Amino acid sequence: MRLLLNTGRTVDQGVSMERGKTSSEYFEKVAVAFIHPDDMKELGIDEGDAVRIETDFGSTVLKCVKGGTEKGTIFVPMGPWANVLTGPNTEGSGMPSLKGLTAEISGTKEKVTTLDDILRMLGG
Amino acid sequence: MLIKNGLVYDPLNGIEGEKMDIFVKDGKIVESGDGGETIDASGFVVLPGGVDIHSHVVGSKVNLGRLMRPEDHRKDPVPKTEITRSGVGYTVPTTYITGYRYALMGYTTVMEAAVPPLGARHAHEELNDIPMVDKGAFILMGSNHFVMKYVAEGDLEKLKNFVGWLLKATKGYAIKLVNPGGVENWKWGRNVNSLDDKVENYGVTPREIVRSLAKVNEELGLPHSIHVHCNNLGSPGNSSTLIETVGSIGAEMGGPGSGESTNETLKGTAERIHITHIQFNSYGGEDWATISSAAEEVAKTLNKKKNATCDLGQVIFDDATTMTADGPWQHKLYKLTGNKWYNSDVEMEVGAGIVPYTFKPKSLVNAVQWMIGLEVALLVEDPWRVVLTTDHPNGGPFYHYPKVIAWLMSKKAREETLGKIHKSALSRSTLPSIEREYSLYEMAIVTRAGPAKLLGLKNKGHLGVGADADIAIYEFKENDIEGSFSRAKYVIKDGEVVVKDGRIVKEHWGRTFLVNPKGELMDEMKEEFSKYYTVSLDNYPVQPEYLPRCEVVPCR
Amino acid sequence: MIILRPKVRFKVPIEAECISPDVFSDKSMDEIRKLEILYGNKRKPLGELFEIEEGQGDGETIKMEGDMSRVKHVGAQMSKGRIEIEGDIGMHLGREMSGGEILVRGNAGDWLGAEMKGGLITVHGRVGNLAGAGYRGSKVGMKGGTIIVNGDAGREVGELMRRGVIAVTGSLGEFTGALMTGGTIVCFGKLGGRAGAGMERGTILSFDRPSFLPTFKRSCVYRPTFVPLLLNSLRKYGLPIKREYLEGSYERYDGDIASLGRGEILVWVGS
Amino acid sequence: MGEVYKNVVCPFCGCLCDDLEVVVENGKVVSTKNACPISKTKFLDHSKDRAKPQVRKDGKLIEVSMEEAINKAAQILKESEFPLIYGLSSTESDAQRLAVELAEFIGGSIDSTASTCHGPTIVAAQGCGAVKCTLGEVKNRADLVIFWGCNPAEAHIRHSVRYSVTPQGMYVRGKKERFIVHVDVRETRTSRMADMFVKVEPGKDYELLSALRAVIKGYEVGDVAGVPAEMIKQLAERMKGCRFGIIFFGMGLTMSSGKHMNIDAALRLVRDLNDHTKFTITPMRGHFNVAGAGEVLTWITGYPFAVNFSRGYPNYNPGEFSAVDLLFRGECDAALILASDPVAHFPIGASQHLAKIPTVVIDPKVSLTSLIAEVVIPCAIAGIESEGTAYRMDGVPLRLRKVVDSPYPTDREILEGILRRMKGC
Repeated sequence: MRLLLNTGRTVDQGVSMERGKTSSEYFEKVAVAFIHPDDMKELGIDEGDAVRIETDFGSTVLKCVKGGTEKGTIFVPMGPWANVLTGPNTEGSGMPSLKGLTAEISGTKEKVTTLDDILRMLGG
Repeated sequence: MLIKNGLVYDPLNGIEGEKMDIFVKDGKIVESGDGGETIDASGFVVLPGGVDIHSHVVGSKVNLGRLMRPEDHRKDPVPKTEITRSGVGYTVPTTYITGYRYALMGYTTVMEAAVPPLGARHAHEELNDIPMVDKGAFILMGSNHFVMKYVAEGDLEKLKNFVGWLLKATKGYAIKLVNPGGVENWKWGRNVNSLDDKVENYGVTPREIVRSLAKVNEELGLPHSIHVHCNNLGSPGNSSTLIETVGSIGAEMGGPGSGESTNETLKGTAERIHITHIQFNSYGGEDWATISSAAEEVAKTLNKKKNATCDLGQVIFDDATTMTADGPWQHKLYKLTGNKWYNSDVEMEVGAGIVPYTFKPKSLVNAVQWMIGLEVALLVEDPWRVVLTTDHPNGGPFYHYPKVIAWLMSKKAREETLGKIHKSALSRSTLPSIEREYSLYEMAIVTRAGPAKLLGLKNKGHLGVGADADIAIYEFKENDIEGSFSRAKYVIKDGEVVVKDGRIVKEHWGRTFLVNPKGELMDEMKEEFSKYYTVSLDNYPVQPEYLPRCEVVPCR
Repeated sequence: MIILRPKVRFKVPIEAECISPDVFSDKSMDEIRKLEILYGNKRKPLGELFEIEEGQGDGETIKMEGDMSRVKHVGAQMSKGRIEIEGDIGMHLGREMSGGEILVRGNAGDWLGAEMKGGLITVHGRVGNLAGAGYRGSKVGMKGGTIIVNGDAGREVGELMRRGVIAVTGSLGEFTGALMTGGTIVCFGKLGGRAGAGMERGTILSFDRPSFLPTFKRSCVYRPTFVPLLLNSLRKYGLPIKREYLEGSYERYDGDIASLGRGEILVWVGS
Repeated sequence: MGEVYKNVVCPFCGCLCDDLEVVVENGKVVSTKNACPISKTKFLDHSKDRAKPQVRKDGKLIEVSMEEAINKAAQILKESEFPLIYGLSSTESDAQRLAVELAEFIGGSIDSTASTCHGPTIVAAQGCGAVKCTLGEVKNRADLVIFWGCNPAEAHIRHSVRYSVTPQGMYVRGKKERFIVHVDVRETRTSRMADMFVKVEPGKDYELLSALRAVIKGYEVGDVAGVPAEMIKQLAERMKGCRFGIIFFGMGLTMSSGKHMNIDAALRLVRDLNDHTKFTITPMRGHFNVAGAGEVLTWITGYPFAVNFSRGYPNYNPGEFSAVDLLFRGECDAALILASDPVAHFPIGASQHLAKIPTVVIDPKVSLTSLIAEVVIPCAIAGIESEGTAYRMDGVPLRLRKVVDSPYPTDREILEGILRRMKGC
């Protein structure tokens, strides 16, 4: 289903970032997608389930967290997982497209994308 | 070092164009010398390094001015060289370029004229990135909460304590007032319109603020007088405000509150007042259509009041970036021009506004403004009480000073420009009929000796034994005065050649002047501070780390 | 005519405002080869990076062939002559130009014709963002001249424009004519969202019905007399001007009322 | 009992709270007072997860001496033809000055994290200016506080307590005398503090801001951006009728559709409001010294971010010399990342180029960028292990403190080392 994707800061993202970006806490707090309960119902998923999110720029699997966003939109905390989905073209502004992206979302049996997976995508 | 055979102009020592040798050792001017570098100054004019008494070169408002004007910077990029850093010039030069350009025209001391106390740390950070010159910072106090509170209470002792402490905490040099009281009212979107308007919530008037700070200034024995940007700046007919402001100082003692104790501590010290960028406050007429010069009247006042001095704020026909703590005036200027407008209010203390502006010779108002600055300079009889400034970058960039020198020294140069300005302006000022031309000696007064004396900098502005070896050497050409003073032949700073043939040959780091007056923060001030500021008192004073090179100038 | 071809694939940006008829016109081939350009942060002679030869034709024409998508500032501030580009070209093409002509058969980068004062730029291909716009901080963008785009264009085309004409056959990105204070933008394709945002004066002419900002007010349907004149004057550029456009009616929207509000967006409503 | 440091400045976000109490025992922070959860973690975990000097050899990061890492960094920058220096925001201003000097010396581009944060704010302010004030003005005077597209309850945690919602000011005594508005695409913890929540359709802030401008000028508008006309009118009346108003805004405006044009509309709205009352606006800056990066760059180069020195003098152009653009277009051929972690925050399409080119990372901690770097240079944590200046979101400069010793040199010392080596050869 098609939803609008926003990314941004959260307290947990901030705290866990200070814990360390390779920490399991960071993974727990940042490799997540906040989804409205109604949308979850429609997607047929429960809290904690994996969801695949795809935008024009990339695709990743995140863990679903219930609520914290409006119906029709999903929220992914700032971080490497969100980065897979955001757009690098700044259109002459210097600011990439980090909010208000169109995303295709579906439930999945796949495992949540790991930091190592992302580093591999980076070619690092 | 020996500077040989130059034609020396040193007004503080009464030397007028004598062929002399000057000896330099360890950064100072000495009686005689042996060996070292010799500069043959035959045929050249030798002057003390220039002293700018009022310029906006650093700090939060200047940097906002830079930030908001990329379109301006693009016109004047300055590449790095083997010796110098890169940057941009034009109306709001970057710190390095500011230092270089002052040095290139032979200026070696510059005062930043408006530092908000809360931004003092920022100002000092930037001052430390201005090479070549010595510098200092005037601290804005005219709309400070504590100042107005103690003026309202008539408690000059507390005021004195606070002002003394604030100067030390901010590592400042002098007391600056900008539209006293008006800036506080601007925080509610209003202003004051006369010396006797009330400041909201405080009940004090601009007159009381000016007079109280003038007294405190002398009681603290500060080297410079209070430095005043008057109320109603920029408005037609504002000369009356200026004249009243000057008149309110030193006429009578006492004043708001505890007059008697003040009288006692005064011990006969005369109060002084420096009116800055006087041009912007010497307007006659009633509105923009009828604006005229009130320079004659203003000069008359200054000729009478020996305790008053001024700098010009001369207008240059070019782009400028107006910036001042006078927030309400900047809002007015934005409404007049439609140009972009920055405003920045600082808690408990002051505010600021910035608006780009272009002075055009064919604009009637601008033409009148241009005439007024020169007119004041030429009508005030005593050159020791006039200082050349453009209120950089308000009237125009400082590196146009040589243009102003030319206008002051040559009627012909003035006539050339008079021929290009709006015709209706000619009848609104006496400038066209003024014959006076500054001599080199007088020019040396208004650019060096005078400002050094007014600032109380005993080692600046002259070439006597013991003075700092800040020396500017020019090839003076009568028919190209502007060119002569634009690029110095040599500039010596603290005894080292830093400019040669109009090029920087050495990057030099000057020092920052401070004062160390009496004055401590009292418990009630501390309590109030912690209630209303958003920073801890512990973190407020500028730490010594920000003054790697400084010199304390003693109070009187 | 002077012909330039890149010798290598450029890895870093090139700044080459010397590629301009004004600079070339009084120089020998040898002098042209020695002109300095920036390859990344290194100054290099033009001849080291470009094959340069003299071709048949007008002396004041420069022809460039190849992939020059990283070559910036070509034709900057030019006042005369002609530049023909076969291939893609980088940013700032013809910025601040005051006269002469630039023709691109390929795509052009951002800030094409930024702050231009006169002359003509024609692009057969895609144009980046901010064509005919002002640089950051500027009060005024394009002040005169003509930009013709036979293709799509990016965001903020004609931002801060004061005079001149921009015509685009393809689609435009968001904020076309934002903050403009005059001039004319003609869109034959799809006009992006938020056209005319903050505009004070000026005209945006669209043959597609755009979505309007809430601060544009429909005022009337009429036949503005200047439209046929304008379109006729644009005919020579091979634009898709239909007869119905000349004879048709236009719906007029005034805006942006958040700003001065004396601008207009005219939408063709048929004949 | 350890050593107690009072009134310590917090080196996390742009609030720069300067009332922290930090207790140090045996060279480690053991407790903090007044710190928000993020700040507390930053202090308590300062010694965890530290980076080590490393150089990539045969595809693997190998631990080396500091000397070798710094030498390698100098060599990379020296060989580069179009280098990028990026970050700057989580260090103090002396290090930022040196970063600018290095960029000038190597003829590179220099950009701060502002470009992906409040860069659009700067671009907009360059177009029309801005009416700003320090945070104490808000505390003392503001009777109308609008949070637009920001979430201070999560990103600037003590903002509301110290500056904007609950503090007792000189003329406004606490929350009951303030009207708080939250405008956002979703309800957040910040909405809970607000007296009025305005839900704007995602990506439609520009329309709402424009509509407000029009209404304040006396025009009528209908429902805009999902906000009923009546509510727009109400908000406009509140804005005109307050004694001292402020808009705090965040990345909900700078990053969403419209970008700098959203800010342009907001700045002009506030400017217009000053015809009626006193109204100000201030961006919620993220990194604790991103504002300082802008100040330092501006006083040395004239420009606040996205500066290029290829010509030997500063040139400015966001969209051209901003980091994401240089990387996405694959233009820079080497990078020095200082006091930031682009791989954690840039779209992957930009970070991929960082992984391709030799990248030097100076960071106290293992960052995601350090994992893909060619050279890693560990440094002291500014504001915990080294002192210096930081600029608060409103431009107020404060001195960061050093409360513990660091096993590593400061950013300033490392940059000096690189410069010295480059100038030496």
